Amino acid sequence: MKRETLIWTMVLLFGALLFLANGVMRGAGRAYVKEVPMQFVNVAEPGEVEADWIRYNSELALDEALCTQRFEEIPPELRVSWTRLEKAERGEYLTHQATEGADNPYRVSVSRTIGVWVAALFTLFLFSFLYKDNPLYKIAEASVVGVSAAYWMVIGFWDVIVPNLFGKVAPGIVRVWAIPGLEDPPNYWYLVPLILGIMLLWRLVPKGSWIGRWPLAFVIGTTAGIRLIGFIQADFLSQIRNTVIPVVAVDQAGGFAFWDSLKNAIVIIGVLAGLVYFFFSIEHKGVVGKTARLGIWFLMVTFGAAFGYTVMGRIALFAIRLEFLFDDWLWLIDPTMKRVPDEVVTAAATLLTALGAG
Amino acid sequence: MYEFFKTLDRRWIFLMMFLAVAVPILIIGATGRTFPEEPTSLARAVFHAIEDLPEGSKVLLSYDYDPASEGELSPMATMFAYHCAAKRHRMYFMALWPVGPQMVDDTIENVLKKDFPELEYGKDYVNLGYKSGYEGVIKVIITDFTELYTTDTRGTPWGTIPMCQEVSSVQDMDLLVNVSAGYAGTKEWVQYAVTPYPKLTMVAGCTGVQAPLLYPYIPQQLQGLLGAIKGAAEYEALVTECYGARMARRDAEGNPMVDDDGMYVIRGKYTEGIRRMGPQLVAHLLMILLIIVGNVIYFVERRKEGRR
Amino acid sequence: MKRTIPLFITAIGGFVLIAAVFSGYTQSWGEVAAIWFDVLAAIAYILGGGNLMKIHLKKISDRTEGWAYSVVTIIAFLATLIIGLGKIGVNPSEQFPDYAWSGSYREVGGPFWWIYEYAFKPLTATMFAMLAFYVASAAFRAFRAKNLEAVLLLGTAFIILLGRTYAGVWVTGWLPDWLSGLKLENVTVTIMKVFNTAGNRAIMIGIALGIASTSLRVLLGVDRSYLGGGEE
Amino acid sequence: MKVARVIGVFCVMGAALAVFSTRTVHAQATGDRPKPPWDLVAKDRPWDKGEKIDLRWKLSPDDPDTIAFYRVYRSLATKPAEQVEFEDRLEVLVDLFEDLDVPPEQLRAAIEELLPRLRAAAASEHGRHCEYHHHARRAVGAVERYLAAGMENWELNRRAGKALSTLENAIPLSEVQRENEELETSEERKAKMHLTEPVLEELFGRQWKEMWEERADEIPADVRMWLYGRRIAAEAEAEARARATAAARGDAVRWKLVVELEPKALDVHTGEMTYTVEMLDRFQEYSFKVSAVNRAQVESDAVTAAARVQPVRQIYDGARFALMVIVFVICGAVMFFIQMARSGRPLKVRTIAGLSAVDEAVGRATEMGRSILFVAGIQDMNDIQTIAGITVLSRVSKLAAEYDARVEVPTARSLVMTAARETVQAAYLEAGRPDAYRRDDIYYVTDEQFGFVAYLQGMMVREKPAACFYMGTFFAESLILAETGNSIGAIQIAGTAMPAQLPFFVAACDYTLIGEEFFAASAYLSGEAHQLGSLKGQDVGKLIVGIMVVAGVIVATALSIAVLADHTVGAAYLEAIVEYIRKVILT
Repeated sequence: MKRETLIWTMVLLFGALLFLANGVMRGAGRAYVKEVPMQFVNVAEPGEVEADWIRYNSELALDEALCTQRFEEIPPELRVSWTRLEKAERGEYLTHQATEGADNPYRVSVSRTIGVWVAALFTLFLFSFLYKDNPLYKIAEASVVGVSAAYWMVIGFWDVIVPNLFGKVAPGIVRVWAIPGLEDPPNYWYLVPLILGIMLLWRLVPKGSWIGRWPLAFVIGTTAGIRLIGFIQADFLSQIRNTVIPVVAVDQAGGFAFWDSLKNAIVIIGVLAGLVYFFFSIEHKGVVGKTARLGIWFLMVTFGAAFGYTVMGRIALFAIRLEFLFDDWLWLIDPTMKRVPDEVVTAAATLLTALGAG
Repeated sequence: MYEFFKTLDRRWIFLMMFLAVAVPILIIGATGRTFPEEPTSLARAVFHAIEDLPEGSKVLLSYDYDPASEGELSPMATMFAYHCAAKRHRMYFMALWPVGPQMVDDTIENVLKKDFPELEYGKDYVNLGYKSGYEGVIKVIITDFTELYTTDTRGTPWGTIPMCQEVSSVQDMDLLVNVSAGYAGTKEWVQYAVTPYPKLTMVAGCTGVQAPLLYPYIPQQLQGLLGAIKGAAEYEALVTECYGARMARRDAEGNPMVDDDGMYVIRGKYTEGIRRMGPQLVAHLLMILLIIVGNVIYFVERRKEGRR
Repeated sequence: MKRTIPLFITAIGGFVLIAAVFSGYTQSWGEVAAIWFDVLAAIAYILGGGNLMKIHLKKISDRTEGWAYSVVTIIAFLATLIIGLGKIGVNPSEQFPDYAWSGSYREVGGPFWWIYEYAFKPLTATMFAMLAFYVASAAFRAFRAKNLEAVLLLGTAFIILLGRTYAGVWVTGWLPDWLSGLKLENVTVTIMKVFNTAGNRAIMIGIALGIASTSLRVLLGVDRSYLGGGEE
Repeated sequence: MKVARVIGVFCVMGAALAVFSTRTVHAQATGDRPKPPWDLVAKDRPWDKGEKIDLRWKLSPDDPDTIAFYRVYRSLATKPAEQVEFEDRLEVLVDLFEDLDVPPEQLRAAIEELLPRLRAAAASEHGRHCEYHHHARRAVGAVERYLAAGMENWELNRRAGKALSTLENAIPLSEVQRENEELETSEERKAKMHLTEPVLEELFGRQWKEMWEERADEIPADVRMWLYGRRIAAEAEAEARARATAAARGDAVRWKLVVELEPKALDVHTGEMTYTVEMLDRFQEYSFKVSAVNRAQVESDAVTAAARVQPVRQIYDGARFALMVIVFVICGAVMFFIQMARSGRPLKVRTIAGLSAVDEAVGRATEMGRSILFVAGIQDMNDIQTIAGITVLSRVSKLAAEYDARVEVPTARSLVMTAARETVQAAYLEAGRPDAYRRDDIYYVTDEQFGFVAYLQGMMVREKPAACFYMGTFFAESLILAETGNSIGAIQIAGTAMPAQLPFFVAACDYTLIGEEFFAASAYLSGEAHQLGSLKGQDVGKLIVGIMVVAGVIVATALSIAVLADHTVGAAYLEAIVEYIRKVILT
């Protein structure tokens, strides 16, 4: 093993131990939940086929005789219940622990605690790439590819295929299965995308994969049609409209406004010069060349401005990741006082005071 | 030194960036100290748009963003709600994004329920929820709410909500407040609500990427604009300056806490933007420094080449 | 045949949708086409997902370098897919407590939500956050005053960066009122409202024309590279 | 100032306007009622989507002396008689479903009688009441299923009944009905509040509300039933009262104020005003009236339009006429130049810097024996930029096939993968090397933007492609790609039409095709003369922009000058022209 590698391994190991110790000794990274009982009662009249479920203890339940009973006494076929877990903070947990003891609906969630650690480790793994490519990054990369590909497929299935394909073509099946409220009659126009889809999948079959070009042709044709009109209407015309401004501006009192006039003139010149830059028919020489140059200057100022503005958001994103690591995972800072209600003491503060004292 | 910078491995830059963000976060998190904010005219315009309305005015707050932009926008959303509540305006929350109502609920939970328990749902604030249709929603409710909003998000019929009986369309609102992360958002509100009905006044908060696209609308269509976390921080500074006593942390006796300089110690959830400006400032200065150093190297090099 | 029919479909689809915009009866056709596209794209996931599985299984079976990471990808992929499609651990919806499949697959607290909250979100958000580092290195390396264009680019970025922090306000805060137009925050606004507006407009008009012309080339069959080979 | 004045007068005359005598304004605010406007004509706006009606009226004889503005009213819409009849029958049918003793034949007859109307309600796509039509569709589905099952399935009966009653509840109210309803609910609410709040407080003390919410299960059942009884009684009482008020109000035409309009100088000059009432419902008839209000806020009698008018939807949407002309001109120009190029006329187009670099990049990759990375953006095929990217890919892969270099195309969408495979395969075939085509070099990664970029980042560092092409729609990942590519020393060529991402590509890539250049690239790279013709067509588009902007700016400037010169009538005409340019031509 090279000496450099050895040193880095030691540093990493030491860091990992520190994090672990922080977790074990201070309980850092623990996540809390509040248990909310979800209790439902079927209040349909006897003999009625369709169920009529209402939330036990809701305003509606006041009118129902069944709900005057204790939930546990209601016949099991007429009730359904589960527990919903809501996100909670340690501070709430501690407050309720003090007052309610064993009845405390707040508790530590093991799965979410693991989650916080997983999230934190993934965050660190990805950032480790900035030093250099390494196995930890590769693990995170492999995970993000697998998870995200499947994630979008699941969304595509439940949010697109089920309501917009099955729900339109065979609403009966979807109704008894996944969307009980669906009452739409079948709309067979949606067989078109289904058929196109089957054509697309035809390329999995060895013969006749050329049929897969039809749906592609359809997609590209409709896209071209929609965008052609859309862009001419939205961007082309509206941008010209906004540029129809007077080079002699009038202020609100009806007098001549010099600065506004100047600004308007610059905008008009900028737009026209920018367009000259994009002119393809003429080489950028002579007057055209000079105007095109002016156009580029405008573009460059635009780019600089966009750059400056975007930087801001990017740094904020990074700050948020760090806040997650320092706050939710390591419990080093606690600016919103999630954990200790109305008390300022945090680990970092102790650390800084200790350093100062030292 | 020069040689070091000339062949600078970009990992040193990464390290600098890391420290520039991490150290301020830790220091601010530990000490609770933040940088002062000097609000710009745009943030002041936003503040005054809400502050100068008479008590009990009707304000429509449309929260058009999702969790992905929460970092930049939730401080603004929190502050807007706080400011309106403190001024006793009546708040009509709505959303053009499917997850928007969740953002509204978070704000109601964190701000209104915790710090303004005296406000009553339906009389002082109402959550109208999300309707699909993007700018189509704006086009309809600008003339009639009940075309789309027959109930609020809880299913209460429109006509039975006291504060809803007083409005029939967006035009009845005294102010529009929009927090937006893209399409549909501020631009659509300006295009389909304020432009055709210039009587309406509107202020907005948006992400940094969006801000450049919205500047052309100021001040005719948009009275004020909070751009990214900086805008949020400026607005926070203005509101905390005005309502500091109420927003401050309480000591054991329930009195607002005051720091050494006699300033109120504001609760953490109301200084999110200001806190985040610390790392932001240092990181921006670092960027500026990097640009300068990069150019110095470039010019030195060019001069060397010129001599040769 | 194999090329003519697709060209025909392209042209018909496109021109019909263009014509549809000009009648009150058919203006909603564009939206329907958009929904059809979504359905088609969702069906196409089978191709994409199948391809993903194939590549990684091949890597594993060939024992190519780094095949172990392919195992991670496949496990992550299948686990997410099965949990999500099967609505595993999801409670029924509140309106229909007796329908087991009626709940939302993303129900808060469920396993799919867990994957989203603790794997998908931190992973993607961290990738996004890495931009903070790349922005810095790009600024150092690329923003050099090589010519006037570059000076304008970096000068504007410089002013905006400065103007968006407390430092910028402080640098020019001493300027008297009659020079308030030169205060950094106001300079920022002027740049945004005047130069940025003009530049963006020129770009957007150009893009609209480019899109119109590209669309037309596609519809007329002048540009048919996407259609692949084969006999005419 | 003098100069401006002179120019202003000139402009006005140049605009071919008659000379107008200056008017003297007698501002005498009197308490008398002003004289009403007259000759109000309401006409359906031709060639629209059926939502606008044009009004035109002659100004009050008191104008311009004392009139401040005009008020335009329209009648609140009521329902056509056949719709009312349908709704009544629907109500009967719902009752039949609820009555268990109805013989099936009777039910069937009632259903079949109503079904055509129900289908009609389901079929019409009436934008503003989509919910109603949605429920109508559901009801048709439920009823048809019930009939199809021979009316024997009990559950289907329940569902059909429920769907019908849902539809009944979803019937959109006419404006008159809605106004009545609003009155009713507010009175009902008052009645309820009056009854319950003090009672509750009396029963449970001041904390009744918290108790109600938190400890609902502790409230004894009999108290709850009693409270419920009180509520029902209150509701019934309120309903009766509301019904009485509604009846007392009668059915006279009710008016709604549409707008208050100040007459402009031009209107005063012509003695006539026009206004277009928008957002109307094309299934309703409307009446209109206009009154004048003087400066003392006294309103005149109103003049009512002679006939009731109903907006009609027409096949052709005239509001988009200008758009159609522009589309025709631009498309026509592109087609014209393509045709001209086909006929063999030489076309001159300028060179684009980034494009010559494509050859260089592919060549370098070949020399170094490393691969070429091509990313066609992260959007799907329904984005024109992706399509443009794919056409560039076609040329790049053809070059690569000729040089025998390897092109790797990871995609973020399944459809893009499919299209890219077709394209690359065709390119290899065209280059005469179909055997060298490797299908697996074009593969799908993930739809997720940052998952995709995480993969690309790692892959680029490991495989070190010698040339990277980014051609398509990019968002935040642009800089990650460009910086990583830079760190491995690859030649990078980017092309996108995302204005927000261009700065990053410009800063970090060797060549960037900015916006329109990107779309032009595929035409250039094809090397086919007729494709270049389309670029000339685009230039015609730019000329149109230039002409429109310059013309618009001249008129707008003339308007400002006229305002500065206080030439009211000239300003009025110019304003009308500017409005026309902005609102009609450029919309």
